[in-house]
Amino acid sequence: MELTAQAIFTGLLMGGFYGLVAVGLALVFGTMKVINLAHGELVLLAAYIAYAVESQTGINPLLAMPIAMAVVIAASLITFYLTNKIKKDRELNSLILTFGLGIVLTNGLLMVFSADIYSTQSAWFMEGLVIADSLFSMRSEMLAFVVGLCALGGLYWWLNHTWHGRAIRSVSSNRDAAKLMGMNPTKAELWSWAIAGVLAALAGVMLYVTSVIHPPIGHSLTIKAFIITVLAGMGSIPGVLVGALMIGVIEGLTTTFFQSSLSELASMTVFLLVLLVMPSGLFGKKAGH
Amino acid sequence: MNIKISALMLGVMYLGVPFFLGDNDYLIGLVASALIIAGVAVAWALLGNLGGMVSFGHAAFFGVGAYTSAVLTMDYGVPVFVALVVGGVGASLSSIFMMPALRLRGPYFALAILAYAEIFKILATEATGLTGGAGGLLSIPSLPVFAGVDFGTKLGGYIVILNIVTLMLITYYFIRRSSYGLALKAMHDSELATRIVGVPATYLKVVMLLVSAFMTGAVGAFNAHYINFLEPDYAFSGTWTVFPIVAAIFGGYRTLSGPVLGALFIYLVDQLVFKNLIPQGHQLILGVMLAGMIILSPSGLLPVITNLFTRKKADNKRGEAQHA
Amino acid sequence: MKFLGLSGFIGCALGLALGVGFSAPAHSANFVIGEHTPLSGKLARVGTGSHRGVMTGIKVLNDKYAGQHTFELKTIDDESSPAKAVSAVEKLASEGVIAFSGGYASGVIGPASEAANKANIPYITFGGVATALSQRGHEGFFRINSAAGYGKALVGLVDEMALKSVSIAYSNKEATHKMAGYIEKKLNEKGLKVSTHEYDAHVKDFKSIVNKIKLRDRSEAIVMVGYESEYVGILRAAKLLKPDVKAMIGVWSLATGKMAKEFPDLMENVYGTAMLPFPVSFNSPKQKLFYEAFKTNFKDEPSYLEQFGYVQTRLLGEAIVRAFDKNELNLKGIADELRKTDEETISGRVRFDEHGDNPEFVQRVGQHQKGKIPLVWPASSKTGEKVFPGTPWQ
Amino acid sequence: MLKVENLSVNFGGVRALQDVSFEVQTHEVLGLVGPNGAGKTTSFNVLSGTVRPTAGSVTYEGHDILKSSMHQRVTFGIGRTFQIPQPMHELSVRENLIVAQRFGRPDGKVKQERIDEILESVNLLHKAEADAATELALTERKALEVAKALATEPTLLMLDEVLAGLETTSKKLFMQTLKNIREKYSLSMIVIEHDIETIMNMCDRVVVFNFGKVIADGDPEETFRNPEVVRSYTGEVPA
Repeated sequence: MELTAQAIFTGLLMGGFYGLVAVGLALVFGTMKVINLAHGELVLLAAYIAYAVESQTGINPLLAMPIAMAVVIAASLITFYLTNKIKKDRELNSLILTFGLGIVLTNGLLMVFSADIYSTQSAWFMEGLVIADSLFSMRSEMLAFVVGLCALGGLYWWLNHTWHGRAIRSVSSNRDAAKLMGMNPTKAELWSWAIAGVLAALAGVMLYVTSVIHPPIGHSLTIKAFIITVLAGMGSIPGVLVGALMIGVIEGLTTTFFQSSLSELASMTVFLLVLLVMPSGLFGKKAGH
Repeated sequence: MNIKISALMLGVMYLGVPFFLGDNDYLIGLVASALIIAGVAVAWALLGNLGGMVSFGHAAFFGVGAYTSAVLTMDYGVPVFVALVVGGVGASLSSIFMMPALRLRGPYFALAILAYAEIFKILATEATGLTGGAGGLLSIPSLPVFAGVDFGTKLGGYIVILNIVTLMLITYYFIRRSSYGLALKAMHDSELATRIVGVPATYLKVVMLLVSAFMTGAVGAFNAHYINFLEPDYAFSGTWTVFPIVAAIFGGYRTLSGPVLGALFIYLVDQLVFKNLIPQGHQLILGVMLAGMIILSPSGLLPVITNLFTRKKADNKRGEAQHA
Repeated sequence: MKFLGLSGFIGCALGLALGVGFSAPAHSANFVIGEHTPLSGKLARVGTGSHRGVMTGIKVLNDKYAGQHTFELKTIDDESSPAKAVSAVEKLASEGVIAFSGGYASGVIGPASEAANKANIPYITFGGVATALSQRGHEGFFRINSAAGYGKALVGLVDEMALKSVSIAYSNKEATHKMAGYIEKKLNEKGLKVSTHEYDAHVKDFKSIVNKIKLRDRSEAIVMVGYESEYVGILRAAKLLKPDVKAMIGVWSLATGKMAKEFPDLMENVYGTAMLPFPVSFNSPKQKLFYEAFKTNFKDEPSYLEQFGYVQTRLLGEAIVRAFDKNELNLKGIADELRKTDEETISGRVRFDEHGDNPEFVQRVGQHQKGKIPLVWPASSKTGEKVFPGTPWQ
Repeated sequence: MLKVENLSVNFGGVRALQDVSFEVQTHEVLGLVGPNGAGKTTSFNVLSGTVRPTAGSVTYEGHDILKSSMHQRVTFGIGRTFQIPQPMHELSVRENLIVAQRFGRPDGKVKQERIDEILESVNLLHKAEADAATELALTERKALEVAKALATEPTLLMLDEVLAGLETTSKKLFMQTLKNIREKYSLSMIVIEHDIETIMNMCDRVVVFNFGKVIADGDPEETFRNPEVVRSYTGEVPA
């Protein structure tokens, strides 16, 4: 019982973080039908910036957020600019383009920061939080979860209640119609990439304070992010949240009742099942076919 | 034009390479490694070009072929050359599990196959009894002496993989020329039009997936006996998906010889030039090249080259036509 | 053209005259040693460490034989890929290297040393612990460590602690998987209750594993077989959940100065294999030699990777010089001389059996204690007493 | 030879067909008429297999074809054209017919003479090597649409507004071509047309659709005198 409770708790916390990682990818996928395979690397880039700031100045890595955001937004917009240059078959060619950019980022980080592992020096983040004497987490994990929920909630509100947000939503549901209504789809897409940059920066700094970073993890973050995006269905924000929490809990339970090394298998299988049985995802309208 | 380039390329590979590089194990080894990539690239391009399916998980077939062949030779004493073929068959069988994904389109198919590849890798890691698990298999038998020729040498291995790739190209060529090939070509942009005249579209896609998986599996099996080592992380490594895609895109995946030329170019330039320029992290240049290619010439290197050669001819022809 | 020919002639003549005139002592040569190592890819971290050790070995050899012989190192990044390692070996062979020092991971070393064997070039390494590697009948294959050496150290330590139950958390990589299997078997034989928990490299959260150990296994110690980032994850989770264990024990990459510096709050009382204490009181001349040579090139503290890379390279260099003096600078000559090695190195005693394995290899165990890592096992090498029971949170 | 019984189709709440029944006899030419959106093309889609009906049955020469896949129906002998021509992209005109022969005929044999003959009969022989998707004029594309269907050697040919959009002279020529083809290959046909003159000229019988229902079925001349049919054509909503 205690084990199960902790597994679910851990899974939910993890899921909140996964949601934060995935939502940027989902947003861009929703507006532009582009799966940014360099998204995980953008997250990792932000994490390394947090490391660089902390190790050079000794200040709290959370304060590195403005710099991380500036750099990652810039990187995200460059990716957008390049993706826009693709003339034909953008859905597929953009996969390859962004994959190439991912390779560039991973190797760039390797050259600058070496293959060493880094994590925050600030012990505050690692202090324990115990709920009801039986649910354990680190402060940083709870922080990442809360940041994840706020970011998802904020984005949901923004998409539904602001002019820019609505523009993005209408472009994603029907690009041509949005154009006829006097919206500039390119501008809406630019906004979605910039927001994706902000979200990646948030996720990256959270990654740095909760766990250990080294160059190859960018790729596995991307994979996790798109699994959740597809589970969610066409850029649905509530879908991302549910999908992420689901993946997190499935991983936690698999680790507890079977083996940690099977958790990837479990989440991949769920992903495939959803894709094959409900190709439009948990919350999507139409996709796949 | 395309077929001429392929013939010229194979001529050079069969005669020129052994003649000039035959006694240099290093260079022959590099070319053989490039051909392994090329083999997977051709199989991938066949599925992409003829079947209209872009896969992100060919590593799955590569790994299944490799393990099938390695286990058969090590535990059951099957001769290596037979095991290569059975490795291909094994990969084809494994592709049956992926058939449900054929209903998906574009990126969804690509990512579903990627998930399959991950699942296969984990299964290979967990099936310790069969695959040796994460510990891997060492001392997998080399290619044997056959008809008095030792195929276990660098040059011997090179000849074998070259034959495999050539057979694949010939198969590809004949499929493409056949009525199946015509129908597959048409299915790309006009699937309804083909189905309405009686083309069993799904069945053709299934066949292409089986063929592509078979080819990839055979190449994976070859690699196992060439490197003599397997572990799940290596056999199902994303490299076996990524490098061939890069190569095929780079060379031009809609052409016959593009994937092979792309693989040779990318691998050799990367190993011989970039590696010397940037000893650590030279893949960065590869990433730049890949991104650049997609933006500047999405149909690949080969069309650029053929354009250079044919533009003059075409200009002349056009001139004549106008006069006539 | 004419000029070249003439100078060549003079050179030859001079050389001949010198050779005849002064005979043996002026006998000098430039020895080229090859190295393939992962500087990028998933093994980049360990490959870089090993590479630094090899470089230090070359430097020490050059200092020792200054004015007499020179040693040159040619390194190629094998990108953690077997095919590229084979290419690297073949390329270096064609460039005339006389021996190889390096390589990491059994799966890469296997094919690479196979290629070296085909080219008749000896190959020395510490990076692969698979038993099969030394059973292939290669005359020129040597390795200064062995899986058994690590395993023995851990089993010995656990034995000394007189524990009844142990949980092993291990990564499903080739070397870690085998090592965990070995430890599990040995501890079972000693009658301990052993539970195992396999995880893969993607895992980000270790709380669920540690919680299982805490609530279900209720073991007295946790043995970790993995790599740095995973140790940090497990230790953080353990510090949070505070399972009732008496010791946290890791294998390689844990009892290092780097870990002590980067994660001081996590490492306290944690055990790991180590050859030397930290900070190394490099007292003996041999240790001083290494440490100073290392420090001139790298502003860092050496870990076991650097030490092993150094030791294997230096032993190889000595064997090369001896073979050269006997005019036997070939596979057989170098291999014969390596087989005669029997030396107390900074990584312990090294000698080679007929397979090229080092039967003397036993790891020692260190324990993080307030930023320092004294050796606490075996009794013969102790530089401090272990804090037991002791964990980072107790 | 074809029997459609009580067919209904729903598209997300919209009833595209309601309880539709009609038959086609051997060698008969049946015209489907009615305003846009009345259910004519939907009927074609159900017959050729691109749309699955909600209820009803369709038998063709004894086969219950609703259970068959699209390509099986073609081999049973049902061929169709689309209102918007659907050439197979990246193939020449001749290759379009090769594919149709190869996969549309039950025995899968490709006969070049037969292909030439078909191309000849629709006046496309001179364009045999042209690219089907890019190098044909509208009339030629319509002709290819018919030729493709013919190449599958059908017994029932369904033509969806093949004459629409053509100017009067080519329309007349093309109509004649269709009549010749029908004689030559002794086909049954279902024709969707708006132009009453064409219907009168070609069809043995008509079925009139309105709002997804069949409102009349019979001899063309008689049917067009039926007041309900006239109302539906003048656009008045039936009471």
